[in-house]
Amino acid sequence: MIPLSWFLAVSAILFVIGFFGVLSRRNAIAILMGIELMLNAVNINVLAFWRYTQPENPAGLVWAIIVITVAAAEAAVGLALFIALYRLRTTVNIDEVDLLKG
Amino acid sequence: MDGLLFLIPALPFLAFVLIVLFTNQDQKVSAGLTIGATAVSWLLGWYFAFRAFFDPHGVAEEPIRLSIPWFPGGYSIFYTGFQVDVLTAVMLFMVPFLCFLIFVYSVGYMEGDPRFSRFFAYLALFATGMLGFILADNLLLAFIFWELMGVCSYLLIGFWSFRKPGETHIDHAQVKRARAASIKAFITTRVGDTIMLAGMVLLYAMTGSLRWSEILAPETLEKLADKIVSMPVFGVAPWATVLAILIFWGAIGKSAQFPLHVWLPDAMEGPTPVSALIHAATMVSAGVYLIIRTFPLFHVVAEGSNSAMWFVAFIGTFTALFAATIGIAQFDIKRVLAYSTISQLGYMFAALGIGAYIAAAFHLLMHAFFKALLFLGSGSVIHAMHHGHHVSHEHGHGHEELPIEFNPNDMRLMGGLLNKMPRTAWTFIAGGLSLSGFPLITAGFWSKDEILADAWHGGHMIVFWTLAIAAFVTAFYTGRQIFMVFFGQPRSEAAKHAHESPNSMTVPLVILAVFAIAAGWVGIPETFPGLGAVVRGWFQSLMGAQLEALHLEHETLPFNAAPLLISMTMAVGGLFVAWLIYGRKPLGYEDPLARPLGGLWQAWHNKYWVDELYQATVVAFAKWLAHFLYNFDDRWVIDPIVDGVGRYGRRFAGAVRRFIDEQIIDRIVNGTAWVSNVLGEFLRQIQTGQAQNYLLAILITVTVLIVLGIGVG
Amino acid sequence: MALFDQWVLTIILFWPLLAAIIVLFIPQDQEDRIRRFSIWMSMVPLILSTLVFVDYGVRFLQGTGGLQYELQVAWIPQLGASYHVGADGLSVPLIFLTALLTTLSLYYSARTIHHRVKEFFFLFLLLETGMFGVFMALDLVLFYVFWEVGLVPMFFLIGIWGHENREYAAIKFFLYTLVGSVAMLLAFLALYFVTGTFDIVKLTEIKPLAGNLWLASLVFFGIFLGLAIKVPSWPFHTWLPDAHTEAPTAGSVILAGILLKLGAYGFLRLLLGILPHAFAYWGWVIVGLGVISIVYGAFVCMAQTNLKRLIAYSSVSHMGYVLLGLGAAGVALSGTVSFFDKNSAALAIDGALLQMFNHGIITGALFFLVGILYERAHTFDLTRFGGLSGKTPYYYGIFMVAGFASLGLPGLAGFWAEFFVFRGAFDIVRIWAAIGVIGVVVTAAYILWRIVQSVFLGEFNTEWEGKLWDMTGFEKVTLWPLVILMFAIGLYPAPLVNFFNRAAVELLTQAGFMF
Amino acid sequence: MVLQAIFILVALFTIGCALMVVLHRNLFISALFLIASFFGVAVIYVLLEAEFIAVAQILIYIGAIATLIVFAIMLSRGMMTGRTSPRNAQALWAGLGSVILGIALLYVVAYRVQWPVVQKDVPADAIARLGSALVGRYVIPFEVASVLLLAALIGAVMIAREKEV
Repeated sequence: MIPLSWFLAVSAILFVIGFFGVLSRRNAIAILMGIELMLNAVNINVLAFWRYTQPENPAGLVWAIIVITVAAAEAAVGLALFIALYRLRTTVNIDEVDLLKG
Repeated sequence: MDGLLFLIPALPFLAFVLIVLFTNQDQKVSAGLTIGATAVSWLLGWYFAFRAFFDPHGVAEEPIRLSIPWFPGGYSIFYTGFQVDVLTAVMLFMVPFLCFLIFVYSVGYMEGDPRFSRFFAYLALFATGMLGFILADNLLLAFIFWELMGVCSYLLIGFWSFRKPGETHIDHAQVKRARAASIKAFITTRVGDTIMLAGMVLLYAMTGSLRWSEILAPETLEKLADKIVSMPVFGVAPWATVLAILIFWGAIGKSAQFPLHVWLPDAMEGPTPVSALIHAATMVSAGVYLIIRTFPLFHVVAEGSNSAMWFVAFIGTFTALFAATIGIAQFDIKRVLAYSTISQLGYMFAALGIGAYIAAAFHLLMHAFFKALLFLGSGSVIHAMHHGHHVSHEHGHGHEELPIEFNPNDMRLMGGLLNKMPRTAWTFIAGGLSLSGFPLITAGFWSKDEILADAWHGGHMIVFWTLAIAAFVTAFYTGRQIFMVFFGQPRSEAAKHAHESPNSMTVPLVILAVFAIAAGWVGIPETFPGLGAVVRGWFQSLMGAQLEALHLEHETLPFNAAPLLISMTMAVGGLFVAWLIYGRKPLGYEDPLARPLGGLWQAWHNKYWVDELYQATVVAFAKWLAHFLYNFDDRWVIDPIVDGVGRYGRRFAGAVRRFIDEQIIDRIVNGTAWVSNVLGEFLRQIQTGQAQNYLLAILITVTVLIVLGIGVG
Repeated sequence: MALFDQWVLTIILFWPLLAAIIVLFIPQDQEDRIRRFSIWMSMVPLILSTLVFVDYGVRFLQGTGGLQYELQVAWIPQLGASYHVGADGLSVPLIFLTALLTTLSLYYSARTIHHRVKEFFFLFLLLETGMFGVFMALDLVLFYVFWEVGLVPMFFLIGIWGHENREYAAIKFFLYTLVGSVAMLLAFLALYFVTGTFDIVKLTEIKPLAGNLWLASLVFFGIFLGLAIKVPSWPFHTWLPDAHTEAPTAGSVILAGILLKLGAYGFLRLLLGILPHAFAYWGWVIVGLGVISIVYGAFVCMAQTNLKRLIAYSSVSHMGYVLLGLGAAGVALSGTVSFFDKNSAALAIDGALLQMFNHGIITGALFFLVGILYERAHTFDLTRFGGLSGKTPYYYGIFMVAGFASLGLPGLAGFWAEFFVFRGAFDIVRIWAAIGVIGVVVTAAYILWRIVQSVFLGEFNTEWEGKLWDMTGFEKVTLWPLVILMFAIGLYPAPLVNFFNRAAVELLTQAGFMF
Repeated sequence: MVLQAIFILVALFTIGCALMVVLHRNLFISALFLIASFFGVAVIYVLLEAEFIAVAQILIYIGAIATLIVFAIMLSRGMMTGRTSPRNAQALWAGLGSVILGIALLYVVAYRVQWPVVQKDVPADAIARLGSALVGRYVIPFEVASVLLLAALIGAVMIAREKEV
């Protein structure tokens, strides 16, 4: 049997990689991709714990499904935003978008 | 009825409160309240006084008492209250009665003053102080009333100090003098009082009580006399002596004895002559009363250089002569009386110092009557001079050329007033004779003679001869005053136009004149040839009861012609010399003695320059010290050190992290505005609008937290 | 009744904090509402503390003394620190004084503070909680927290609403007291490491470090420094004149009236209570500093031309009496001098406590009075006034009462403190007390010479013609309670002395003094 | 053993692909690696015996999201060319922080926690249970998620469409 911690380790590494992508990329779509990676990492975690603690309880699965759903929604909205942004400012480089600067 | 004791001081106090709070606008009601309250106090006071007179031994042994617990101290409880014994009764006979007369007199005298009501409020407060003081059954309560009198004296002396010049008959210089005098009086007496406070707390510490009955009990006194204290500078002495001298300093201040006498003559700046009267005739006798009251404490170590008695005798004797000589060279009618007061109080202390308890009390009482009379008389004269001045102005005699500035108090401008105002004149002369101790008929003679006889009998020859000379001087300046004021020719228009004062002022004069002459007869010694058999030394036996209660022996002096004759000679001789110099021929504006006496006259006239001396030493030193310490504090040492530490600390910190210093510390100083500014600046800098920056911050924070969590857990 | 016992102090303590928080939610522009709300809210602790005062008095008469109204709730169990409050004869009058002066200050400030009203009232209410806390805390951590809570609002009160040189004064005040409190905190920690508890009641029973004089002295002086700066004792006093001169009127009132008392209170609660041996050993230091403060402060007053600064220095002098009384008790405790009356030690402490209370009333009133003058003339310069007694008789009258009370006139409150202090001190430390007595004379001199003569007597300066009006209604309302208290205590001090005396006797007995 | 070996391989594959996603300059290639990475994750799901989720992963992530991303990339031309650096100024710090965080997390996962693992099998009717749970106990989250999805779709359309001027 594969130890639980292996899954957690993979999940952690994926999460960190995704997070690094989010932090370091300039392109908005690349950032979105980083986020997707992080969400996957989370899902691995959720499912791993479901499997190794309460496999008879479907709650873990429900969680995973909801995460996937939300990811989809987020991707849709995010990409729509990027397109709108691109149309408006002909860039999707996120460090050029600083309207919130104080 | 004993429970009503507290009403005697409480009623005038009530009047004071009512006037200040409610009736300030209504002069008649205010005066009525004060006089009414005092009248009731007077009647009550006489009720208790006569109870004591009719049963002196009973009351002396078991005083009439009223006592309540006051406050706790450690495991003891301090009781306070009022009591009447024979000594109190004697004072109670005199004080409220005199107060009443003075207050009635004031109605006429203060008429038309814009602060009439306030004046009566102060008078009522004064009556409270004096009555409470004599009734108090412990030193602490007495001290409170004692200081209350001090405040009243401050208020009354300075009563005209903030008047606009010209508003009434007060001129500019007088306003200034009044202001200085009131503060001087308070602070000078405060010096004495503070020393007395020290004595009082020590006494309290050593005896555990301040009640007369307990601190003056023989066993307590024995204890105090046996305990020895060694002090730096002063050496070794029994505690009783130290305490007595400390307490005596309070009396020195209050009764204006040398060296704290300087305030009393200046106190004459108060509304003439009412406050002066209060200061001179009644209040200052509080000091004498206090020493009479605590006499056993002085007397317990009676012999040797360790005794407080010789100190009292020395101060008293010295002051008696010292002040009398100054009195010779004064022109202000009230100042002469002020110095005579100081001198006469010196007599009383001298008497106490040689152990003549009864004589001191007797002289205290007699002095109060005749000095009150003299002050009221002088007030009447000043009143008349003042009116005369006005009248002469109205009649077009205003361009009078005088070699000296007009001052209604100045005796050089009077003269010949006997015909203008006979009632005032004759009563004043009666008082004057009593003050000089004119033989046989006047009260002053009997009381002064008693002191001299005691001194002679006790073998205190230095005291005797000094007092005898002082008696001569007293008679001399009194005669000088009488001749300058009432005889000869008027030396100014004002004196020419002067006329008799209203009845409300002269009636008290007449009543007091009767007392000034006749009151002394109660104290004719039993051994006096002829008269003694009639009176049988009533006063002496009365006070004798008190002495017995205090377990002090008292003896009836055998008759001795020598001191009697010396005393008579001095009195008559003084008056005669005064007539020779001042009464025989018309006077000019310069004193006939000024030229022949030269420097001595200058010394007397300038009061031996004591004021100037104090100004140059004590006051100047205090001011210098104050400035020195302030500079030490603020400019030279302490604050510069603090600032320096701060500055160098800051510089040090600045060298290390100037940025933080400027960005943070300075902004803290500027308060919240800056803090929010700084915060805003900071937030602005980190708020880049870049979500990625924020996320990085989150990453770092989380990382740090986790790493820390690993480290800790 | 049990409910009252347990919770009344907590309610008094946190009510102002609650009010302060609510003030934050009132819109800034509704200044009148903020003012009215704050004043009414501050009435609650005042009423409650009056109730406590009366209730404690009743208990006193019934014979129960000591700590009452105790409440102990675990707070930081890991440290052994708890929320432990209580009040005894020492603190009940001071709590009442705090509530009274705060309400009066708020009432007075409502008419005189016109900018940043919201912040002012917020800080003031916060300050009140801090002061209450110090007087109630029976736990060192709690004590320290409230000690600091009292510091910060005062810093802002001086720094924002002060006069010309406010920033310098504020930072000086802050740094000075901060240095002191850091030293104090270290000493607290030392106590904790020795005993393992922060609880003052327990520490008082344990009396730690009794055998180790060296360490005890170190701890003693750590706490001493914090307290002496706050009192302030010479030579740690120089923040006071600046802070007072620059602070707004109400700030000065609270500073002089309450904050200085925190230090003196600490002397009794902490030093005498917890470290009686060191306190006794070093009692003469306290006596010496006290006497120097008395005389020195009084003389420096004579050299002042700034009215407010003068009164500030007079505080140094007057707080010297407190130190003299406390130190004398310490010397008595040490048993190295012989004295006549066992009650002297208790009387000295009574005097010190009375002086704390009375100085709060009297100097509070004086600062109000100076503030009233400043409102009209916008200067503190003594030399520019004169002859006010004729122009503003009411003001003159009240000022004279306060002034006479300040110089210790019998019949007014100030006298009793002096009397008791000297009654105790003269029996125990005679020479020092004799030097201290000089201060009494000088006090009379500066009150009359410097203040009364320059401001009230003499000639009226025409510069002020028509600009100086007599006291108005709200100013009278502010001052009358204080004046009434001066008279009431002056004539019949027993209610206060009863409390103080019981507390003093208890403290001394606990410290091992044999009556 | 076999499972473990497979797991290691899949994990390495997934991680490698993920790294390429965040590191590669060319956005389009990044997107392709993302798809590969999603596959790896799906396999891991299978290894966790969550077949249903694995299927959902492939359908939704690869079928929908990845396609969407590729479309978006292609819609905004010129982005793939990489004429500027794909990384921003803070990349170095982010990398450093990420590495430290990763190490810390791995440390925690490996050494610091005793996970309460139970040896149980997944019940045979897991998917049936899931279905009934979705319409039973968890119906409200489920419905909320659907509403969210609907709203997101409508919103995306609204945002992305050209403004009629």
